[in-house]
Amino acid sequence: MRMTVSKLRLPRPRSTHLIAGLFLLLLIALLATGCIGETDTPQNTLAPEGEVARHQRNLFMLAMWPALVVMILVEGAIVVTLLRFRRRKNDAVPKQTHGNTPLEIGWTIVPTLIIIGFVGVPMLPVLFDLGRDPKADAYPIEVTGQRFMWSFKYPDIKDTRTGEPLESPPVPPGRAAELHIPADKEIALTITSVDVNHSFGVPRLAGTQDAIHGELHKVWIKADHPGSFSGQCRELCGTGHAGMLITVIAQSKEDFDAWAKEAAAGVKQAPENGGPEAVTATGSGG
Amino acid sequence: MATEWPQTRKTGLADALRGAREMADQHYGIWSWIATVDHKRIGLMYGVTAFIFFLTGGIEALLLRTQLVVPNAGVLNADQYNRILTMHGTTMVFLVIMPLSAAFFNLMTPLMIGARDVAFPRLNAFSYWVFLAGGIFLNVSFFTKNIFSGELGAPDCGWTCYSTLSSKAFSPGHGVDFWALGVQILGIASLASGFNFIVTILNMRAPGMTLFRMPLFVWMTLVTSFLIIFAMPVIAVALFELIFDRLFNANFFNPDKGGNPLLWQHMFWLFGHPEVYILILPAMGIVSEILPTFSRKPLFGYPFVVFSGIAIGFMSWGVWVHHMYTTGLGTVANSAFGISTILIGVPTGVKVLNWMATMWGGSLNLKAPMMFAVGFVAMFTIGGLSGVTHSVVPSDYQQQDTYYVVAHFHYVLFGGAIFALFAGFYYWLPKFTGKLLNDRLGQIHFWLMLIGFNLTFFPMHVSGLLGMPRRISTYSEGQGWDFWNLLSTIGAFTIATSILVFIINFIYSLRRGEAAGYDPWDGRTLEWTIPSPPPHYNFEKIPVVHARDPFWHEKYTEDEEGRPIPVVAGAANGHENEGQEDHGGHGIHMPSPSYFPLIAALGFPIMATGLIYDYALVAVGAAVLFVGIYGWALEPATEGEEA
Amino acid sequence: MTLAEYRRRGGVEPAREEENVADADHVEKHPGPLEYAQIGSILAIITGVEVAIYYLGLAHALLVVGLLVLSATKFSMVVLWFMHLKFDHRLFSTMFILGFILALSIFTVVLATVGGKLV
Amino acid sequence: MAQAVGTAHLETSTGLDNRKLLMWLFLGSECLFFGSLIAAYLLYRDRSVSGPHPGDLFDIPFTSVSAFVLLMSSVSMVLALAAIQRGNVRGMQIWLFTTAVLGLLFLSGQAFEFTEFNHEGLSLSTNLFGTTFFVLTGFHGAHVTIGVLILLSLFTVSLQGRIQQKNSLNVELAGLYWHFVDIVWIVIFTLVYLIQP
Repeated sequence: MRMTVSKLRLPRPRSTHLIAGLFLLLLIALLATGCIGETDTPQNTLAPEGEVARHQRNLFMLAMWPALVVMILVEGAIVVTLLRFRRRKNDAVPKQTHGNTPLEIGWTIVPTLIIIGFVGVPMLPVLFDLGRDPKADAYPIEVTGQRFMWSFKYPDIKDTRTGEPLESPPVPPGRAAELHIPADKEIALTITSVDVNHSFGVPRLAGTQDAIHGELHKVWIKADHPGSFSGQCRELCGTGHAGMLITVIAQSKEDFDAWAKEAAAGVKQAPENGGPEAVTATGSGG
Repeated sequence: MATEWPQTRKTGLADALRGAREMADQHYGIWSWIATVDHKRIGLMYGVTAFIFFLTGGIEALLLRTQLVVPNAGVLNADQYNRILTMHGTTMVFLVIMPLSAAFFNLMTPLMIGARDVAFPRLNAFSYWVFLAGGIFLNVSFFTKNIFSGELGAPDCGWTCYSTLSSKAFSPGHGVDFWALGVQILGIASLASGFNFIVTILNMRAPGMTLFRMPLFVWMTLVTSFLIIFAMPVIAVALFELIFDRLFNANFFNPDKGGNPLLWQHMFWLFGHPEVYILILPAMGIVSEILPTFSRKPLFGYPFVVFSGIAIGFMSWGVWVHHMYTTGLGTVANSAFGISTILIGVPTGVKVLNWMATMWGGSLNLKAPMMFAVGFVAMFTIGGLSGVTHSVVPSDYQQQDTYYVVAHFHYVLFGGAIFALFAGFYYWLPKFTGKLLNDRLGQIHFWLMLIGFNLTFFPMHVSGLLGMPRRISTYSEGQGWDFWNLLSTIGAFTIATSILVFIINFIYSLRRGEAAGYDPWDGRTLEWTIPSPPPHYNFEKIPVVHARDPFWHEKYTEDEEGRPIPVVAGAANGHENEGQEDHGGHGIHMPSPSYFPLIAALGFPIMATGLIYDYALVAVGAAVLFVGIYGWALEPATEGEEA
Repeated sequence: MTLAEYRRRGGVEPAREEENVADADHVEKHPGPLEYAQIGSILAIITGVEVAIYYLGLAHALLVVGLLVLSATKFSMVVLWFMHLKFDHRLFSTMFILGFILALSIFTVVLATVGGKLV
Repeated sequence: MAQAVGTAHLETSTGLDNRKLLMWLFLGSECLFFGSLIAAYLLYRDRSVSGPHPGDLFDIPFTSVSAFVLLMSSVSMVLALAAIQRGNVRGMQIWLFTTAVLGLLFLSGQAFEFTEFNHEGLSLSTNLFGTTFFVLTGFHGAHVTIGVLILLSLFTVSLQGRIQQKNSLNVELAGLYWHFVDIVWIVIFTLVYLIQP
């Protein structure tokens, strides 16, 4: 039996090089990941421009770097093991080690402590801070998801034509709905849906929040500075899911008030920012 | 097995059936497969069927990746995309990984514990036929619309089928009905095999095979089976609720009548998270068998690997809310489940460390099974670590429903489960085909798959962090996602190529492969003590077990320093049974073949079709089921045994 | 070698306690018809008490606690005596209790999380 | 139903019968099944947006009687087992038949109750109460129906003399299932009928 085994031996150097090469590729990919925060793409979750997103990014980094270190250690150890202990001709059967209880207990307890200490404990205060109710003076906006469009209602702005709170105009599928907010001020969003589940995600401001029919979901966001931020529906909602886009337009206090006044009077506005190009008909149709 | 053919006069249906039955009794021809209750044949049928579904799901994946190769591609429209997406997920979970694991449960468990078959051979056949029925039923949904005009009838709600998207109002047509009923049927199959394997493992062990002498794979089968029997009823109820809502206008998930769509998510993930471990624990078991064999060392820390498996089983019931962080359950629930999710990483980490310690200091034979097993450890680790980053509740709000999640669970389910299952193929198939798979082709398969896999799924971490939502049928330019999606698509086709290599290898080896012999890998466990392929009664004499890794200890003893010394040559080959071939298994009572499991299984798709189209068919299906069950209950179970 | 032969030769038992060697003699330990009838009457009486409590107009909390205790008693009596768990092998109880406790705990958590009221 | 391979020839590792172990595993699994249904009922019990509500429909004296009937069927079931374990085939037949009849009585009670509720305007789609109540008690009723079928099958087979002391396990297994269906009703009777918000 053992004769067959040695006859079928692998050409060793080839696999060694391949393993090393692959490991290198992995490292490059990792470095690429590390630099994601620098890239200037519209929905980059690691390039926060709002308080909530910044907390979330920081926590992610807190978990990601140790995870990356562990990953490199483990993958490295695997490669080293494969190279060092690969079977050679006339290898004797190795020493039979069945286990080591102190070692086992050690590598159960130490990771538990590390993971709780590095990830679990720092996570909790942020979790409770981000999950708190919006402050009383936060600017209220109601967000409603529907197939396949987001609409926004501003209780603090009265539409002069109807006397009702101002509502955002309907947008065709594939075109971003615009949400205007004052910058550098806490916004209280009340998120809901009138049909299926949607999820309101504008990565540069905050992580996603589900919109569920029959539930009112209160969250707060805050943009650091004026600007426009893209987002889109994150929860599969049907054929128009990919085209359910959002543009959040954060404006200085004066600009926002000016916009509110015009909007309340029903002045037709050119889109401040076209947002991402409309998704083609193939995508949103069906 | 040269037995003379029984004399039969084939004059009527009954006689024809009896003739087929006799053919089956002789383990010969197509009828012997249809009526088989032999765990090895059932295992092979599970394997082949699931592999065909694997190709189906793979083609679906390629279609999805082709649509996403560039922004605004026009290969699939959104409706087709959603339907294929749903079928890809459902197929891979319920029709590929679970049944492939079941194939190994069937093939290996009785052999590894030294049994002649499972505890309930006919129930086992029933499981297979129900699985096949459910799988076909689910895929038939494609054809409920005019597929030639490009309309697909398949479900379109994603494999999680969240309410209220899955309601009649938002998913009209029969796709979701087929989904719910199909998964329900598959659940019956899983439940039956779950019960069967628990009883088999607890009750059918060879003399001396104590629980803590059982191979790790058998342990993981046991834990998985427990998860199955406790998780499946939950999804069964959820599916019933969905079916009642859709077909009989009930209100479980109807917000207009006060129903809560979140109930579905709770029920789904109460099942769904144990399900994740149902998918991965068998893979861990396979790897825990292969690493020691190819390192020539016992599994490091056996009891700790066993207990961490059990711990994972228990903990998997306490983490389901981590799929629902963004559904507004409140900070208290989120933090509690965040912590429990962090903790479930620990037993998994313990396993990884033990596998590495097993290899450390060994004499590693880097054959294809070993390469895939090591590939499992390497890739699963990455999936596990990205899982830890998910457990951080606030930052998970950013990753929720992005490609980062897609990357994570593919590292676990493809880099994990599929790699381990292929390791299992290379390791154990020779036992059943009698032919070794070609190792050079195996190496090519491995490297192509490893590279293709990382090329597909590593970029998804990046596109996810760049905010690309999952399940979108297309995307616009300027998001920074183009390059990463292109890589993913190239990777997907690389994986497809590697699978082709495997198929070629399999066919080639069946014809020209090197004979496997009893023990091609210097194995450690009981399956290597019998011929390849094994006789239908497995063991001429039921073995007596004196230690963990019983076969190894027949071949080697240890000196005072723990260095193994081969036992005298004759004993090392496991040929002690060889002289007994000529007994031909006479005097061993094996269970008789039976058609009734198949008949009973046929009842389910008929009833399900009836629920959708015509209630009269429900009665027909129920009648078929009853005929099957009564025939089953009243026929004698074992050759020569009275009912 | 069958297990029986193996045992006769005094081999190490696979995870098996001495107490359960003979499944056959548990029949003798089962209670007789008389005891079953007695338990049946107790169950009937408890059911009567339950209905009586229902009509007694107790404070809601008291009613709930009372009824839960009574039905738990009925439940356990049927399981322990009629289903013989009191006399049978521990493994059977383990299987059942595993399922029961699991169901009880996860659905308590679900109800608490979704905001359902148990009572 | 499924008979174990070779139980006649081999002892099992635990010394426990395969089929009995299977039955207990099945019952453990059923706990999750009914747990899910009961949880759905409890979650929705006071969330119906329109009537009728439980308090408008429940007829406690009637349901108490049918709960009592099912409870007594458990007693007759265990007496059937006690009879056959002592080799008394005749006694077993009588008690088995009694159990089946009591089961049928319970089922007719449930059919009557369902029809009554329907007349008073409660259907599966009326409100959350209708949905959860009918599905929960309906699935319990389906279990009772299957139980009755098993009992009648056993009874028929025993008339052919095929149930003896040596295979009393068949009766024991049917009994375990029957008692389980009974304890589920004990829970439902309390949580659904007696404890109302």
